[in-house]
Amino acid sequence: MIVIPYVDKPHPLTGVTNAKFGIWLFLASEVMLFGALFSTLIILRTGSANWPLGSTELNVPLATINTIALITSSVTIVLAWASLKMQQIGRFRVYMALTLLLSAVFLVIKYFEYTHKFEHGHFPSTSTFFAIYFTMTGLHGIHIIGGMIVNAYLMGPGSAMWKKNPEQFTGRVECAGLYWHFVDLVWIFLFPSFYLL
Amino acid sequence: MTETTSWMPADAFAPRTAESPYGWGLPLNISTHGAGIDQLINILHWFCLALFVGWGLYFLYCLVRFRARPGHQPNPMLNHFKLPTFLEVGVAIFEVAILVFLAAPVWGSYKNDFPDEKDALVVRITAEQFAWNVHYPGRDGKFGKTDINLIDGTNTIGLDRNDADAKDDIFTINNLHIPVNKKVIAYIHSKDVIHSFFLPVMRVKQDAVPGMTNKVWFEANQTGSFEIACAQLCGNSHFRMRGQFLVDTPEAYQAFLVEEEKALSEASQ
Amino acid sequence: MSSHDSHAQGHHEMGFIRKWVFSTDHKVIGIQYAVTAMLFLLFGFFLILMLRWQLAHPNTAIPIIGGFLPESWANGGVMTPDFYNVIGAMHGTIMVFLGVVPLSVGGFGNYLLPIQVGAQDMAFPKLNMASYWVFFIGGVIMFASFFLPGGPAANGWTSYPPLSVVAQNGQTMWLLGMVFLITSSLLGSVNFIVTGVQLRTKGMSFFRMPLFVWAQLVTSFLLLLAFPPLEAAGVLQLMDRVFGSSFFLPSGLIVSGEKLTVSGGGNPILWQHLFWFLAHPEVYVLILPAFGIVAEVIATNTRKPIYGYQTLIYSMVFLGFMSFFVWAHHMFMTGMGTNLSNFFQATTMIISVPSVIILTTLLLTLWGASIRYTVPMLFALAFLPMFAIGGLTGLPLGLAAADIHLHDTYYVIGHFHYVVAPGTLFGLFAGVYHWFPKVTGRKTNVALGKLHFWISFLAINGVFFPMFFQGMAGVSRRLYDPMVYAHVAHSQGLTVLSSYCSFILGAAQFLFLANIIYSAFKGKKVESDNPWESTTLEWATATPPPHENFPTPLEVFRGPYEYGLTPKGYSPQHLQEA
Amino acid sequence: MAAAHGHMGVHIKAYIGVFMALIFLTVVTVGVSYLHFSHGMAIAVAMFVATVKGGLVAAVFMHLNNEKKVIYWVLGLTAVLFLLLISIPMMLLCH
Repeated sequence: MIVIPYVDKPHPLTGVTNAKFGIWLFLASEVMLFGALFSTLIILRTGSANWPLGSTELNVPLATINTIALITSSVTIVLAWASLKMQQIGRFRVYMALTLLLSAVFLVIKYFEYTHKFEHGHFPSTSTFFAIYFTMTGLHGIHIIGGMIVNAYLMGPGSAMWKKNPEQFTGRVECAGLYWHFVDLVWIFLFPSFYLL
Repeated sequence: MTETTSWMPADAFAPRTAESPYGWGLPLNISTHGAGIDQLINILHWFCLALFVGWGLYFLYCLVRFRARPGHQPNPMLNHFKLPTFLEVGVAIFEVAILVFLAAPVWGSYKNDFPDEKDALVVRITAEQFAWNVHYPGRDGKFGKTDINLIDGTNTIGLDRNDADAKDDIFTINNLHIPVNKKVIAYIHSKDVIHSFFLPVMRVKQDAVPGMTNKVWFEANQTGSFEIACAQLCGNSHFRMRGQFLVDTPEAYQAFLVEEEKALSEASQ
Repeated sequence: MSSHDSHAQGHHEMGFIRKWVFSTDHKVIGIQYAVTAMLFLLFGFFLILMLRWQLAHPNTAIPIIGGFLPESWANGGVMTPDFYNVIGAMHGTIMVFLGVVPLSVGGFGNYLLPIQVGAQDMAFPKLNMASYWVFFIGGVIMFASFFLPGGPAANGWTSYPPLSVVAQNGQTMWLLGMVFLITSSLLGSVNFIVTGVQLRTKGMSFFRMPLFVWAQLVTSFLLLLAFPPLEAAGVLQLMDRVFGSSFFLPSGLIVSGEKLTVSGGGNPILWQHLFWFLAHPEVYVLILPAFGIVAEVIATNTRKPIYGYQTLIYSMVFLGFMSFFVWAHHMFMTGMGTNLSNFFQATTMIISVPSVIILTTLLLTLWGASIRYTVPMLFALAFLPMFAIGGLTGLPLGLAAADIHLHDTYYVIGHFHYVVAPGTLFGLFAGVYHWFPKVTGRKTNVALGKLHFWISFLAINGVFFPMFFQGMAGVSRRLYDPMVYAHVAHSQGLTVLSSYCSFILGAAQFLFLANIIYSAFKGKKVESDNPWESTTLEWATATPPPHENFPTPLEVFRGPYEYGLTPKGYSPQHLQEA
Repeated sequence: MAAAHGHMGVHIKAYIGVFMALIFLTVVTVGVSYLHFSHGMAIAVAMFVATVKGGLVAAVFMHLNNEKKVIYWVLGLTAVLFLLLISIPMMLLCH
């Protein structure tokens, strides 16, 4: 049968496990994806004559709550990983549940923001400002949903691996954490670009 | 032009003249800046041919001398003559020289040495799906205002005729007249999708991009009747966007202006 | 056996579905990629043969199949301009994204990379299977777009807006298909890099890896970092087409008479930047695996080590890195100023240096060799002069001054087809003939192989060499009826020559198909595990390699191409004594 | 186990500290936006604060403060290409 090395132990020379190296490579491609969208935002903004001030079109207080929610979820997932390092599976489940709850809050706020805009007749076709706003925050939202699915799996059925191979499971949670921090990092730049400038 | 020429027409490699400007390979060049481009293309092709033949001979020699045959052993330690490194350095230096001393200046003059608008013929070329609209300023040398709401079947560039400057503006479709030995500045714009204004005999090509206006200049040094082509896929009739490009003697150009003005005054009655 | 094994299933008790359809074995996935890619290559090739007929005999019915095509494609058997543009767009898309890349990276890379580094499988087998099936969905979407109401995309494989946004055709399906194909390439490249770096067997240092593995690693970095910007641009164009945003639509557009009711403010040149930011690294993704395969085949059949092994590696890495800095040489005519275009002319000159070095080192490998003219070697040897023509004709296009006349003409089509057709495809043919004995345990028919080579070699030059003359004459590309322009009609003789050579080239490929299909089941059995007496690790496995490649992990003792240094003539990497 | 606790205890303090910093910086950047600086200054300040927040998340949460060389090489290459990608608007402007 197939034996794939360095699934849970780091490689002696590179010092990283396969999964960690893989997730960093994936995040590198995500950096390029959002990089292209940010450069589109820059060119649309500098090219357009009447780019609205973010705070006039968008609800800044609501978005601030969203930012704090996402930052908090970033902390809870790293604490979830830390509790695994301290062999406390119970505390891990609590923190992971908190992470999922906070990301759900984020999505709900996003839902209200979107429906509020649709009622006011602001659609992607209204102006390039709303077009890039909906595209970037929408794609970011899809990444949040993707992360929630993975986190939910790791909290639920995935944690069965904890008994069989704790190191590999901790590695998986770490990778899910890295992805989640990246999604939070993208929002940290999205928030001022749209709402505050 | 629909009769199928014989497999290899007589003028395939014949010297290019105004009567038969086209064939296999570079067409006639009647533009002042075209000579530099043709020279660059020819030098590059002779350079590539020399490299290809040089390495080709080495290649064939190796295929014969080092083919596997009884009694022949591979000899990895066989020393290499030191030609390659000298050759590579030479090629690299030649490339840099071509770029700096020939390609960049020709490109620089094509893009930057715009003549003064006062002593040049200025035209506006607006590309649209499947035609070239040419707008001349007329005798007063000033372009009339255009308004996109006025655009309809005949007035395809929305020229506002009751604007003072627009009175004498001449507007033709698929028909560009320029006097010989006079610099021309063309402002190229598009109404719908990306086209590319291409004059093969003038070595001129400039994308017509909607939303921005590109400027290009050229000067013809020979008269004749040639073609405007579209070089960028712009829809299902991209192949039909053929325009007439006529380089007239000064008298013929004046005749063209007079004739257009007469048609204009009749139309305005 | 450090870790607790989570792959308990042996090879034998899996059913057909588990073993062949949803398999996580990199060799099976490699074969799945290769077969799907070859089918798409045939389909793309068949499309362009119809187009060549229209070019050679404008407005005459396509023989045999003209009558069967629907009215919107060919009324009375004569191809319509819309269908002509469909073929133009889909030929490019299918050959690049569904044919050559899946065959060279998905097929060869998946099959050989783990074995050549001594691993038992890819680092993430399930991810590898997912990457094939996401590619498969992308392929199905592209293929299905032919039968959907709007038909497939018809705006060139580059789909420049505003044409691609305002066009009433299957561009939306094209974008959806592209999103799947790009995601598949991303998943695949993560797998390749992690396997290549982490799973190398004992003794396999970076500078003992075969050049094929190096080429696949550099290619994977290009796929990983260059594809996402096109995915972003694809999403933007999807928003433009489906939700009416105007990222790429400037204000004040008048399409077929009416003002376009969009918010405007977009910039069509932004798409070109994002598209070519991917597309130039993409064309190096097309050529790098071919370098790897040709290097392997040349080393094996010249019976001597590759000349300048490390130079080749540094050149390939530098080529990969520089490929990100040259994209705007496709856009000299969009009205960019001299300082921007001078920068890109300079980087294009710089990037021609590693290509020349790679070609030179491969040519110098022939010096002092003992060349065996096997079928793979014929293709690998033909690759060298053909890639030379492809590379050299890139020079005039890279210099903006000459590009004025040559941009978007048949010169460009001749240039990139010389690099891709007699270049990459001949490299892939060499690879198929070279590793066929290891993959199937049977030999291909040599006579049929050589016949396929010579006809393809002559025909392919007949198709593409005349295009340089047409390009110099200013014949623009994507012209439905070549008789409209006088400067195009004059070289109609060349068009006819190209077309008939392409028909011959098409016929020659049936020799290849017959050879492959026949030999796979009825070819002569291979008598040894190392029929070419090669040194790299894939020849150290049984034939065909078992599920776990190496029952006992191998150790590597020397570089990959130690030929002609010992009386035996070659010293495989995994044997202790030379 | 105790050693693991002690070692992790230090980490957890760092995470809570960064958490506080991020919350504080969010409040700062929102507060600054209500002051309506000049256009250029507003962008500079907002981006500076965002970069600091991003740097904190990357360094502490994502453990980039002491990561392995192979990850730094990948991220270094990505950073170079990211800057190239962000320079596209500048190319379009000086078109």
